[in-house]
Amino acid sequence: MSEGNLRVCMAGLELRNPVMPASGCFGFGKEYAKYYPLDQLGAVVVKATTLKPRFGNATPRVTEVRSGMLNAIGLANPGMDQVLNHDLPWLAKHDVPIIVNVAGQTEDEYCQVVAGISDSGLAQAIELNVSCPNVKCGGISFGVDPQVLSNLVEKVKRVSTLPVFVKLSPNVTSIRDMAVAAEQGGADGISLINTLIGMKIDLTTRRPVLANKIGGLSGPGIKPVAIRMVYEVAQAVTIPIIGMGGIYTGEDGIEFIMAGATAVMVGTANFTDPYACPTIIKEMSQFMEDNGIANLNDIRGCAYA
Amino acid sequence: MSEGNLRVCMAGLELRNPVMPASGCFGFGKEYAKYYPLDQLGAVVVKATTLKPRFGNATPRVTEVRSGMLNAIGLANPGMDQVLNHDLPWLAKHDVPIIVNVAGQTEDEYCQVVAGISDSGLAQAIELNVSCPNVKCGGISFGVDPQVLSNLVEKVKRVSTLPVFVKLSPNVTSIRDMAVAAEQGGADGISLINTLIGMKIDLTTRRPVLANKIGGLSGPGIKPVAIRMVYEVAQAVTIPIIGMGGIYTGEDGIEFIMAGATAVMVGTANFTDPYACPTIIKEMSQFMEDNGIANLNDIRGCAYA
Amino acid sequence: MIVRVDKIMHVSPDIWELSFVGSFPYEQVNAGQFVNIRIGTGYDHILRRPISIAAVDQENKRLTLVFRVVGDGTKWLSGRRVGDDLDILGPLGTGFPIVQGKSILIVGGGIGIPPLYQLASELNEKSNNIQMVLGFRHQADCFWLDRFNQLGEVTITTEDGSLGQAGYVTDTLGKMKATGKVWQYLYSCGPMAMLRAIREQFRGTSTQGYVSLEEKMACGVGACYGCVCSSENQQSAKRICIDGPVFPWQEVAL
Amino acid sequence: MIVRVDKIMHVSPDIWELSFVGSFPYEQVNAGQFVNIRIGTGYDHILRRPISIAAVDQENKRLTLVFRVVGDGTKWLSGRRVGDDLDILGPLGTGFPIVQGKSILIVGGGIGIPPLYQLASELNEKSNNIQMVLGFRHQADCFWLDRFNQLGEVTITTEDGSLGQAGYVTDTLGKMKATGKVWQYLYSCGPMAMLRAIREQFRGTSTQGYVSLEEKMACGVGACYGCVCSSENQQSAKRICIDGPVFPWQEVAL
Ligand SMILES: Cc1cc2nc3c(=O)[nH]c(=O)nc-3n(C[C@H](O)[C@H](O)[C@H](O)COP(=O)(O)OP(=O)(O)OC[C@H]3O[C@@H](n4cnc5c(N)ncnc54)[C@H](O)[C@@H]3O)c2cc1C
Ligand SMILES: Cc1cc2nc3c(=O)[nH]c(=O)nc-3n(C[C@H](O)[C@H](O)[C@H](O)COP(=O)(O)OP(=O)(O)OC[C@H]3O[C@@H](n4cnc5c(N)ncnc54)[C@H](O)[C@@H]3O)c2cc1C
Ligand SMILES: Cc1cc2nc3c(=O)[nH]c(=O)nc-3n(C[C@H](O)[C@H](O)[C@H](O)COP(=O)(O)O)c2cc1C
Ligand SMILES: Cc1cc2nc3c(=O)[nH]c(=O)nc-3n(C[C@H](O)[C@H](O)[C@H](O)COP(=O)(O)O)c2cc1C
Ligand code: FES
Ligand code: FES
Repeated sequence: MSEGNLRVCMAGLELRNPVMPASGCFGFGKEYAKYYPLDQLGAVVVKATTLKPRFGNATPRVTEVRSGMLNAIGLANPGMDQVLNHDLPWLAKHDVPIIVNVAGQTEDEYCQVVAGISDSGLAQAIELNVSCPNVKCGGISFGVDPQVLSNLVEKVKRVSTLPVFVKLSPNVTSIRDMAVAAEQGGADGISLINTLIGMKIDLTTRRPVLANKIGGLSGPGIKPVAIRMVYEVAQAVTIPIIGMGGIYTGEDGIEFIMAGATAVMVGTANFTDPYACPTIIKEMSQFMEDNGIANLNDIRGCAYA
Repeated sequence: MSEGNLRVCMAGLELRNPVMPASGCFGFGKEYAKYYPLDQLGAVVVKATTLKPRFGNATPRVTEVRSGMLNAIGLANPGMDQVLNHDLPWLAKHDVPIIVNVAGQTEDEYCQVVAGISDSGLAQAIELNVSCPNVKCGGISFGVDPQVLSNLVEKVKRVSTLPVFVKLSPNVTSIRDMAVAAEQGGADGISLINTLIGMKIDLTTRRPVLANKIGGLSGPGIKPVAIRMVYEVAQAVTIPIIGMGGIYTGEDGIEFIMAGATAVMVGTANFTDPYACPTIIKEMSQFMEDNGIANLNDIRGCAYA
Repeated sequence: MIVRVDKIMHVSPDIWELSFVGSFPYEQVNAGQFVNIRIGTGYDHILRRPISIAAVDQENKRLTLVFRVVGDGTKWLSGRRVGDDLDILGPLGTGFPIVQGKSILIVGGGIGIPPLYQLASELNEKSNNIQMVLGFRHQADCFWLDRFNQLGEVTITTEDGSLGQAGYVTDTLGKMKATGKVWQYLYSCGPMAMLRAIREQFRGTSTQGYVSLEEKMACGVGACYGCVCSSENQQSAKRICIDGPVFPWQEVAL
Repeated sequence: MIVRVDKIMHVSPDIWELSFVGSFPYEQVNAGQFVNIRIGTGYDHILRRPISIAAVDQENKRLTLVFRVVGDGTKWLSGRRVGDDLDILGPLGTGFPIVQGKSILIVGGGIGIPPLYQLASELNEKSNNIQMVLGFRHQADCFWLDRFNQLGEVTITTEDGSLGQAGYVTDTLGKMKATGKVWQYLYSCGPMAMLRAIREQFRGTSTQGYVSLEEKMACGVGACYGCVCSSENQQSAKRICIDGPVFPWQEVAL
C-alpha cells in the first residue's frame, strides 16, 4: 500500500492513514488479524477496558435494525490486568499505534486504568469513554454534564503521559458544550460520536429485544447526526477530532474529513464486512488521487471553512 | 374499511384509527386527497402554521440519506389567515378530525395562532411545534428548556378550547424531563419525535447539501430512537402519546403502540409511497386480527407493563 | 403504479433511454410533466426520483424517459432490464401550454432536452412553426437529433464545437435574434444559468416565454414544500413539483 | 468470500436446503462450525446471519446449509436462485470434537438438527457406534431422515406423535436410559430448554457431553462480545461465535 496522501499527524501521533476501527467493534485486534495485517490500519482501538473484569449485560445484546444495529454489550471486557498482560503485549508486536478505550464508574477508577495503561508503555493514546449508554452509572453522567466532564478530564490528564481523546455521547442537547468542556479539561482530542440510545420491540414476545431493553444505535443510519456533530464541534474547539458513525465507504470517510475530522473510526461496518477498514483506506486514497488532493489537510473542514 | 379493532379515544378525540400523517409531510391534505379519501385516516395533521406567511429556507431544502432524508423546509407556510380562510375550510368538509401544527418565535405568537385556530371551530386539536430544528430561534429554545416549555404550554392552554399536544424535539439530553414539563404545563398529550439534527456534505461542491446546512433527519433510520423515547416518556407521564419516527409498515405502528403510544403519525413514508397511511392502517388492523387482539388498549405499553 | 420496462438503451455514454408499458394514464400526459420513480425496494433509497416525460406513444401505450446517470438513483435505473417492474407516480406537475399556429422557439440544454421532444411533438400537431436550439457539451452527449429534426428546424450547439455551432445556446440565440427574427413563444428547459441568460436576452421583447425548472424534491406532489422557488412579483412560494415545473418566465425568480 | 448457489429447495414447508460451490476452504470444515451470510447488498441488513454447516462434500467442493425461514434474512436467503452469488464468511467457530471407536448418542431438536448430519458423517467415518434421537414438532417438519438413517440408528420423536415416538426427545432418552444403555459421548444441538433438560438427565453419569449453543450475533468472529454465555465454573464470558458454538457441557451455564 502506498496511500501517502492519507498520512496524518494528530496530537503528536504519526498515523499512516486516518482510519481506525472503533472501540468495541474490533475486540483487541486478534480476531481481525486473520483477515489482513493490522499494520495497514491508522491505529487499532481496543474494546473499553475497566479496572475489574466485566461480564457485561445479559443476552441478547445485539440486534439489527433498518440501516443499523443496537448493542447493549455493557462494557464486557477482561479487566485491566488481563489487557495489560495479554492483549496489549500481543497487539504491541504489530507496527501500528494502539489506542486504549477506558471506562469507569468513578473518577478514581478512570484514573487508575489510565495510569496503568499509560505506565505500561504498551499504548500510544487513551480514548476516554464517557458515553456508554448501556451501563447504569457507567460513565454516562460524565458524558452529559460539562462540569463533571471537565473535572474528569483534568484528573485523568494528570496521571497520563499519553494523549487523551475524549469520546462524547451524542445523546445531549449541546454537543458543542461537551466538547468545549473536554477541551478546557485538557483533552488532546475529541472522538465522536458514540451510539444514539435506541430500542427495538419484538412483536412476538411484546418485549424489548435486548435483555438490557435499551441499546446503542450504530451504523449507516446515524451518519447524518455524526457529520452534523463533527461539523459543529470542529468550529468550537481547536483540538483534533476523530469522527465516526456509520462509515461504510471511503466517501463516507472523506465526508467526515470535510466536516472537520482529522481521523475517522469504523465500527459497525467491520461486522458487515471484515475487510471494511482496508477497503475504506483504499477508497479514501483513491478519492484523493481522483480529485488531485495531495493531503487531507487540504480538505479538512472545507465544508465550513 | 372496518378496522374496528383500531378505534382509539385520546384527549377527548374519537379516532377511527390511530394513524395520521405527520405534520409537514402531508401539506394541508389536498395533495394526497387525489390518492385516497382522507376520511380513512385517524386524523389529518397539517403543516406548521405561523402567524405570518413564511417562505422558509433557501433551496435545496431536502436530500436523501441512507434509510432516511434530511429536510430544512424552515416552516414554510401561507400564514394563519390563509390557513383559516382557505386550507382548513376545504379540509373541514371531510369527515376527519383536523390537528393543526402551530409554530412561533415568541409565546405571544404561539398564543395568537392557537387562539385563532381554536376560535375558528375548524380544527379538533392543536399540536404545538416546539422542536423545529431548521429555524433560528424558531421555537427550538422552547424545545430544550423544561421551564420555558412548561410556561409556554400554560399560556397556550389558557387561550385554547382544543386539546393541545406538545411535539417534542429528540435533540435533548432528557426527553423525559421535557415531557414531564409539558404535562405540568397542562398539555393534553405529547407528540414525539420530531427530526434529529443532521447534515450531509456534497463531496463535489465540498459544502453541505442543504442551503441551510443542517436539517432534520427523518425516516426508517430514526425509528429505534423514537421507540426508545416513546417507551421512556410513556412511563413518565399519564397523558397520551402520539408516536412517530420512521413508521413504514403496520408492524412499525404496532411497535409504537407496544412502546406506549396511543396513536401514531406517518411522515417520510408518504413520500416513498403516497398510499403509506391507508396501507399502514390495513396492516395494523390485520396484525390485530392475526393475533387475536380486540383493542389497541390491550397491547398499549405492553413492552414495559 | 407498477409498469413494466419495455426498452432500455444507451443514447450517449452516460445517458439512457428507458420505455415502459403497463397501466398508466397515457392520455393525460402534457408535455413538460414528469414521473416520480421509486428506486429499489428496501430502505436505502426512500425518495423517488423525478424524471421528465420525454415521449408518450398514445397508440402503443408506451412512455419514454431519457436520463443521465449522476448518482445512485439514476445508476439503479440504468440497471433495469426489459421485463422488470418499475414503481412510478405520474404524470405529475404542470406542463407546457400548447398553443396553435404560432411561431415558436424551443431552447434546450443538456439533460433538460428530453421533455422538449414531447413538447415539440405536441406543438407540431397544432400547426405551429417550430425552430429549435439544442445545446450539448460535446458531440458525444447528443441524442435524439434525428427525432427532433422531424419536428422542425434544429440548430445544435456544442460547447467545444464538435458538432453544430460552437459555444452556448445563448451565442446562437444572439445571432438568430440579430437577423431580426421574432418568435411569439419561447419554451425552454435546461440549467438555471441558461434559463436566466435567455430571459435576459428576451427581456423587453414581445416573446412569451415558458421555463421548466428543477429542484430537489421529496414528495413530488406538493405536500412537503421542499421544491419551492420564489415568484418574481409576490412573496409567496411556488412549488416546482405541482405549480410547475413549467412556469411563465415572468412569474418566477430565476 | 463470494460463492455461487448451486441448489436451493424446500425440505419442509418452512425449511430450505441451500448448497453452494466456489472457492471456500471446504477441507477446513469441522462439524458444528457455521458460515456467516451477508443478506442483500445495501444497508437494509447490515448484520450477517449465522447458519450451521449441515454437510460438506469434499469431493465436489460443495457445502450445504439447512435453514428455517423466521425473518427477513432467512426469507431473503430462501429467495436465492441457482447461479446467484452469496457473500459468506467461514468456516467460523469451534466445532464438535471427533472421537474414534466410541459409543455415541446424538440428540437434535428442530432447526438444531442440520449440523448433526455433518457430525454424524464424520463420526461415522471414525468407526463409532452412533445412535441418534431427532425431535421435531410434526411429521411435516421432518427433513433428511433418509440421510440420517444411513449413518446410524435413528429414533424420531414428534411432539404430536405424527411420526415416531410422541413427545419430546427427553421422553425418549429417558426410556432409552431406563434400558441400562450407556453412551461414552453425547452430542447435542437444539433449543436451550432441550439442552438443559438433557444435561440434567445425564448429570452424574460418565457420559461426556457436548452442546452447540445459539445467540444473536453481530460480528461472528469474536470481536464484539455480543454472543456470550457464561461459563459454569469461572466468571469469565465465553463467546459463542469463536469459543463455541460447541462447548463441553460442564463448561457453560445453560
Ligand atoms: C421535474 C424534474 C424533471 C427531471 N427530469 C430529468 C430528466 O428527464 N432526465 C434526467 O436525467 N434528469 C432529470 N431530472 C433530474 C433527476 O431527477 C436527478 O438527476 C436525479 O434525481 C438524481 O438522482 P440520483 O440518485 O442519481 O443522484 P443523487 O445521488 O441524488 O444526486 C446526484 C446529483 O444529482 C443532483 N440531483 C439530485 N436530485 C435532483 C433533483 N430532484 N433535481 C435536480 N438535481 C438533482 C444532485 O444535486 C447531485 O448533484 C429532473 C428533475 C426534476 C426536478
Ligand atoms: C451458530 C449458529 C448457527 C445457526 N445455525 C442455523 C441453521 O443451521 N439453520 C437455521 O435455520 N438457523 C440457524 N441459526 C439461527 C439463524 O441464525 C437465525 O434464524 C437467523 O439469523 C434469523 O435471521 P432472520 O433475519 O431471518 O430473522 P430475524 O428477523 O433476525 O429474527 C427472527 C427470529 O430469529 C431469531 N434470531 C435472529 N438472529 C438469531 C441468531 N443469530 N441466533 C438465533 N436466533 C436468532 C430472533 O430472535 C427472532 O425470533 C443459527 C444461529 C447461530 C448463532
Ligand atoms: C458492538 C459495539 C460495541 C461497542 N463498544 C464500545 C466501547 O466499548 N467503547 C466505546 O467507546 N464505544 C463502543 N461502541 C461505539 C463505537 O465505537 C462507535 O462509536 C459507534 O458504534 C458508532 O460508529 P459506527 O456507526 O461506525 O459503528 C460500540 C459499538 C458497537 C456496535
Ligand atoms: C419535509 C418535512 C417537513 C416537516 N415539517 C414539520 C412541521 O412543519 N412541523 C412539525 O412539527 N414537524 C415537521 N416535520 C417532522 C415530522 O412531522 C416528523 O416528526 C418526523 O419527520 C419524523 O417522522 P417520520 O420519520 O415518519 O418522517 C417535518 C418532516 C419532514 C420530513
Ligand atoms: S417536492 Fe414536495 S412540495 Fe414539491
Ligand atoms: S458475535 Fe461478536 S463476539 Fe460473537
